[in-house]
Amino acid sequence: MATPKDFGFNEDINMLKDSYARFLSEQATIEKLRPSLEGTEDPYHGQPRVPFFDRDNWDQTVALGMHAVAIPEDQGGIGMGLVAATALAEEIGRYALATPLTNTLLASFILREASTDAASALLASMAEGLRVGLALYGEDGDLGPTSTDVQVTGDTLHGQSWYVTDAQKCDVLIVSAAGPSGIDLYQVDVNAASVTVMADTIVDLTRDQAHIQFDGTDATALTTGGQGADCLQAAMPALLTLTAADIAGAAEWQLQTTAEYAKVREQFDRPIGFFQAVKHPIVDMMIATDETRSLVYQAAAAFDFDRDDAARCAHLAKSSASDTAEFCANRSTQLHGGIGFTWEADVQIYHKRQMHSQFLFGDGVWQRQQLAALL
Amino acid sequence: MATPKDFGFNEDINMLKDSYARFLSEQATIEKLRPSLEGTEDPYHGQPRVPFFDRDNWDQTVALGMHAVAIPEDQGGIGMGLVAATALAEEIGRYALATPLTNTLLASFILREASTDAASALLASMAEGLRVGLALYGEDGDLGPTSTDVQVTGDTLHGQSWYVTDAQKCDVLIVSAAGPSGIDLYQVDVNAASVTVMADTIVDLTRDQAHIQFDGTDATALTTGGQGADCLQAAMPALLTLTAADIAGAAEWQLQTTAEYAKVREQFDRPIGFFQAVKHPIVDMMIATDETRSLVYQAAAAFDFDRDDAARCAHLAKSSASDTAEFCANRSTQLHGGIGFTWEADVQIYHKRQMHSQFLFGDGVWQRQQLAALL
Amino acid sequence: MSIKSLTAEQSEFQTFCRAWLEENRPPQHPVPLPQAAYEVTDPSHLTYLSDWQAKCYEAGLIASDLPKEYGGHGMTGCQQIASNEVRAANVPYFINWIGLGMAVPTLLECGTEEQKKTFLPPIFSAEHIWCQGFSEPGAGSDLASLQTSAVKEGDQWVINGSKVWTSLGHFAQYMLLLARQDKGNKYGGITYFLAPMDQPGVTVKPIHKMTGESGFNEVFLEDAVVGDHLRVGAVGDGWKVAMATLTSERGAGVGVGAVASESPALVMKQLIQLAKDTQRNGRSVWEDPVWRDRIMKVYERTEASIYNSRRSRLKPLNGGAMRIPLQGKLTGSEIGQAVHQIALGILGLKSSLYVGDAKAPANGKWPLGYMNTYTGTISGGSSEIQRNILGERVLGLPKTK
Amino acid sequence: MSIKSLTAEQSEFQTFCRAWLEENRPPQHPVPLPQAAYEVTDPSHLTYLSDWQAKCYEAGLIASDLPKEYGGHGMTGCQQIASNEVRAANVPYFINWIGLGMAVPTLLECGTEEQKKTFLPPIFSAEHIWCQGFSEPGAGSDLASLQTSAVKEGDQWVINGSKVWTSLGHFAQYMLLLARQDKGNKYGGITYFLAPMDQPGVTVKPIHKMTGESGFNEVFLEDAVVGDHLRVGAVGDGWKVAMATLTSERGAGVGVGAVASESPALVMKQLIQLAKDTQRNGRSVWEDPVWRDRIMKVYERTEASIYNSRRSRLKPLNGGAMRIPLQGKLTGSEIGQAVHQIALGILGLKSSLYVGDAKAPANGKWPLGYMNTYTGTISGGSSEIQRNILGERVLGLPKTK
Repeated sequence: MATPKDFGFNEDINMLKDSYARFLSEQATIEKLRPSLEGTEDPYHGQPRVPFFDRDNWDQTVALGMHAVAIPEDQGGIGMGLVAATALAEEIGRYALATPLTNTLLASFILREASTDAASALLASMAEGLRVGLALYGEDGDLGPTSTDVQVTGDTLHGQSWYVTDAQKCDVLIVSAAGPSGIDLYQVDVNAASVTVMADTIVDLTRDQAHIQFDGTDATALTTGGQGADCLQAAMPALLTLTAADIAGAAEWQLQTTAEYAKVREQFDRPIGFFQAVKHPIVDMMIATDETRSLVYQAAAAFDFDRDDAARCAHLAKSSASDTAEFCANRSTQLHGGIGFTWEADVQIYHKRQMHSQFLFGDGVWQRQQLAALL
Repeated sequence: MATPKDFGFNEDINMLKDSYARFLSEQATIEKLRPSLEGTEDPYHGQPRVPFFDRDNWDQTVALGMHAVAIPEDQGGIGMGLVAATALAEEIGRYALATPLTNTLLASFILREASTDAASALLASMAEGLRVGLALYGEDGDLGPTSTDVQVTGDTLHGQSWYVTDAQKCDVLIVSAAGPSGIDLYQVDVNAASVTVMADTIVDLTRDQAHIQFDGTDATALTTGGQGADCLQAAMPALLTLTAADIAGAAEWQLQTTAEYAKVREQFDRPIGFFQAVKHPIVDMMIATDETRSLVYQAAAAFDFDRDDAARCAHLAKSSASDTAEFCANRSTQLHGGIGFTWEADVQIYHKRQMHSQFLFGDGVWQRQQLAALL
Repeated sequence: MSIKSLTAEQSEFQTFCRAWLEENRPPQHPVPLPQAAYEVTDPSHLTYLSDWQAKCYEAGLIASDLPKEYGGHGMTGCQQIASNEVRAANVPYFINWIGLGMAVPTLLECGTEEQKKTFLPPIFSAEHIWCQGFSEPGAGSDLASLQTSAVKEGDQWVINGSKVWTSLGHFAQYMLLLARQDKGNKYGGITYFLAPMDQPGVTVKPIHKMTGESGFNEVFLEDAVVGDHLRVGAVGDGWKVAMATLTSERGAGVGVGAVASESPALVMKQLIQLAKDTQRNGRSVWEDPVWRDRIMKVYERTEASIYNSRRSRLKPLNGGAMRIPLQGKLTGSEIGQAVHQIALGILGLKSSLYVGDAKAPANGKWPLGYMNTYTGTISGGSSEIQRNILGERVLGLPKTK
Repeated sequence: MSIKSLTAEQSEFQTFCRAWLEENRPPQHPVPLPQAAYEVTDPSHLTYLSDWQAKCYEAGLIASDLPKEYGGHGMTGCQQIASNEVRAANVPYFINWIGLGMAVPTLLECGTEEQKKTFLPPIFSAEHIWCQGFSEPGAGSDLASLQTSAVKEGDQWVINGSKVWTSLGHFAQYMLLLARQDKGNKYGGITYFLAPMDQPGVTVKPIHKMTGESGFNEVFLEDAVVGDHLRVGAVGDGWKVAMATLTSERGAGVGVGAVASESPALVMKQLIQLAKDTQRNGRSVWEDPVWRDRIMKVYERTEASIYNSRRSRLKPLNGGAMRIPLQGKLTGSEIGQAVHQIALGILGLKSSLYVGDAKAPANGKWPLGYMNTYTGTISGGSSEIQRNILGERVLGLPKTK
């Protein structure tokens, strides 16, 4: 089965994307983030950064129903597919937004692959606004989230999850844990006494990340019999595509911002965009961004319309996205000159977000290794 | 033991390099090559190219004693080391010269590692002007010349050697062949009835290459008891360094020629070197060339003064050289514009030589694999 | 490329194309064909390829969607189907690529009714081969600096000057000619003509490329004559008309079925196969992770080009009508060059063996193709110029000149 | 770097250096030091590092080869030995890097006898910290566009304007100041001063970098006063004097022992070790051929830089006196950036953990170092400007401006 000529971006989805973009453009996301960064700059003596959570933005997102886009209708959601979710993820990246919507979208696709009643119930709670975090990594941060440092004994969890994004904004966690029959996914109350959330000090200023300790934590099984790994594997194309879409949105912002700067910043009596040493790398940013965007749309379409081809397309998209993240971050800072590496400049915020996104669910090298294995 | 601060380029060697460079600059090497290319252009209907051999140039080279630079004094040579040979190889590359001197230098270092009387005798003949070719590759062109498609039975050879450079300019061949005790090196008369030299049609216009068939060819053992592989292994740093030096010399020519063209060629009412899209890649050619040159000199010095470090330095040099060959060939053609891809332009001759040199004794990827294994 | 929701007519046409191509695939020519239409110099290749094009035209695979009064087949939404099938079938390319790719869109957009009716049908059938006379010796990427003069005498124009990089010039009956009728006006002093090549004032001299091929020519025009009825657009509008043509050259002009060489997707498949088939150091190159990573990177970019084309037609997603199309020439040629560099790397020393050597893998296709990629990155506006155009036209950066 | 045929004195000095460094290695400071001298902002770091520098100076490791009348130690061919040993010993850097690396060569070349005797000794001992006042807000790489004015009043100059990217400005007693005494003359209107920082007309305001560090400052000069005896070179010769200083900044000025951060060779070693120590997907990253290839490529370039430096001193092999030295700033900063990008790739998600996180590998050194590489590729003449300089000064290409 082939993907549609419009990548599934029908009128509904284009409207959804537009309205979410309009919503975010009115939110002044970076300006709202800035105050939370004050006094945390100095890495040697600064205050620990308290993760910024724009609750107002989240409440409105829920009111608009955006959080339920990928939740099935049976569980009270809108029941759209990855194309719609990708449309939102791209806008999240464009506005460098720290929003529980990201993990809500990712979790929706994971849970849709889990066939238990518990998974359905969690989806239903998410449709009502419950915020979910993903605790899928072990210490090594293996590129495919199939290893874990959490063990399950009976119905309780012991061990540690690493690199849990937005942990401090969520109500419950989906935890990947190893038991006698393999890896399964569990639902855990993040506020339970036996759960210790230790905030990481991270480079990315837009996300928060934590290291989580489980000491005999009560857990509800979302998958059983070691089906957790399969479930993650099946959802992986969606996770990759959404992360790549975030990168594509942020890269487009980096492109446009750098191009605008090159038009107004003067050196040697000319706008610097006159010089090919500035102009041509900006063009290369555009080329990289466009390649990533097209691969992202195709990956989303493949997931919704041609599932057999979804993994291949998703690895292509995230491979391209990871390299685009690195390249556009690099050039946006370099071409802004001295201003580009100051704390005040917004390019540094996007730069750090891209550095983070580059590695989420595996970098370009990893994606290409996975891809080659499919050919 | 450390390498000397001047890489061993003492006054003698600097003089040697200068005098060989002066000699070649008077030889108009490319102009002499050109007539041999007439009528051979059309790849579909052209004449087979008869390899160009400037015998006059060779005779003068012998008269100057350049051919004996790396032949030990005991065998009638000058007994200098790899530093001196490297100085010559760089000039050969700069003038894109097809000369038996290249293989003479390579063979000198191989034979110096062979401890047999036959090897000594061959060195002595080379000191008198005998021309030697190297038949070291099998069909796969494995990157280290340790595999062969030639078998030895008693004192005769059967099988095929591939990618034998300058086969049609030499008197004898050094052949790598497999026998019961492993790989050994043999000396063969290239004009023997049982040797069939089939010229390859190759891209490189400055070298000739052949595919050679041995049908029960009488051979003199230059190594015995399977010591051939060790001998090649020991000489390999020299082979790599000399090939890298050839590339460095050719790259310097590409750099200078492209820079000169950019000063005189006008577009949009300016010399094209005004434009950063031209200027900056030329600078990158310079950087690549300089890195390669420095690594080449260090590799030569290590071979002569710090043999334990010779392999590491030689892999570094050829890794850099192979990538420089590809990059400088690419940019020299591109920056010459339409003229650059015409048959008439000399840049195409250097381009093709570099394409060839890039792969001789292994490309950059291979060198880096070998290098990493040493660290 | 996959196409969704075909009409009954389109679906039937697709089936027809497949079957027809399968049945009518021409036997191999004894002398290997060059890799692209613009390298053809052997007259027996010309005959072979012209016959093939005529046959495809007759079958409706060329000019599928054009009106019948211009020699078209009057179908709707079928050309893309035909072109895709032609590409997928791995049959010979169409020799008259400049006619199809450049003359046709120019005539359709700017030609007179008379010109369209006269010139279009013999382009489709390859009866008239066309060439392009834009570039001049020394002008390089500064196209508008052209010096060839056109002087009006009565109802005809007398042309003097020379053109360069003229592929198919040695076979062509007509040239798309830019000439200067006014020296005082750089852009407004250029007029566009359809110049007959078969006249005493026109001399064609081949240029040898680094590949040895001589598909390019230098064309000398000495008192060559072109009737005023062969002018396209108004006097002094040549630059505008040419820009329309160049846009076609840069990716658009496949609307009548110009398929001049192998598709990047096919070359990509061949590259992967090459890595799998090439043994070195006791294993296939495909098993070497470093090479596999490099191959996957260009594979990724090749796939991106395919989906870029699709996205460029989607207004809500394309970031502006010209943003993606203007990238096509640059990225296509640079990806192609990278693909061929990797192929040489896969082959290692085997890449030294050239066309004509019996032992050369794929008959020397890869080194030949590699060298030919410079035609892509240099001619028709070099990559450097393409980046200027993109920075200036798409991103609004200040002009470099 | 290896040094051949040392004299007896030199050999003895080398032995001494090694032993002395081993014995006198300072205990770790409780708060981790920044990665380079120009990022130091903690006053307790200043004290710690100044003490260390003074001790090294006293021992003869700084100003080893300079004459005793300027506070030097009067040795011959010993500075390079000392600097190599300092680098190899992995001890703290010298805080007064602008003093050592820029002020010293400037004074030696252009200063008066009086200035040398007065200013050099306290630079060596870190008693006086120096900063540099060349760049101005908005000027970027167009250094000569500076606007800070110097007006002569009696035997002193009154300075007004502001400077930016002034590292160590918050600690410095003196600034190497460029100011404009003549607005009508771009290059000839600039004069070079040694400006005292401790006066009411000077205000220092920190700039936060993307790393969060604030080693850089903006410095406001409002009716600041500099005596005419603190002028270096003639009035209007400031540009010439500055060029001498900048050449030092671009690689030369280690002649007195300025060692301001870890050497590239050491960082390279750490990178290889990092790959060996980092586990992912059940094996070390070093065992992944793709990463190993990338690491070896920057290793190759790092080694090339080392041998480039050696070759630059060999007239018959260097291709011109300035050809290699002028590359140093560009290649050093770009290789450093590539090294750090690879380090982040090796770390994968672990690279998200920053300085201050107890779990961060090497205490966040790699992401911090990565971001700091932009200081190298942007300030002191960006990489873009460096390529202009190289193209124009070394290769003789036409000026871009």
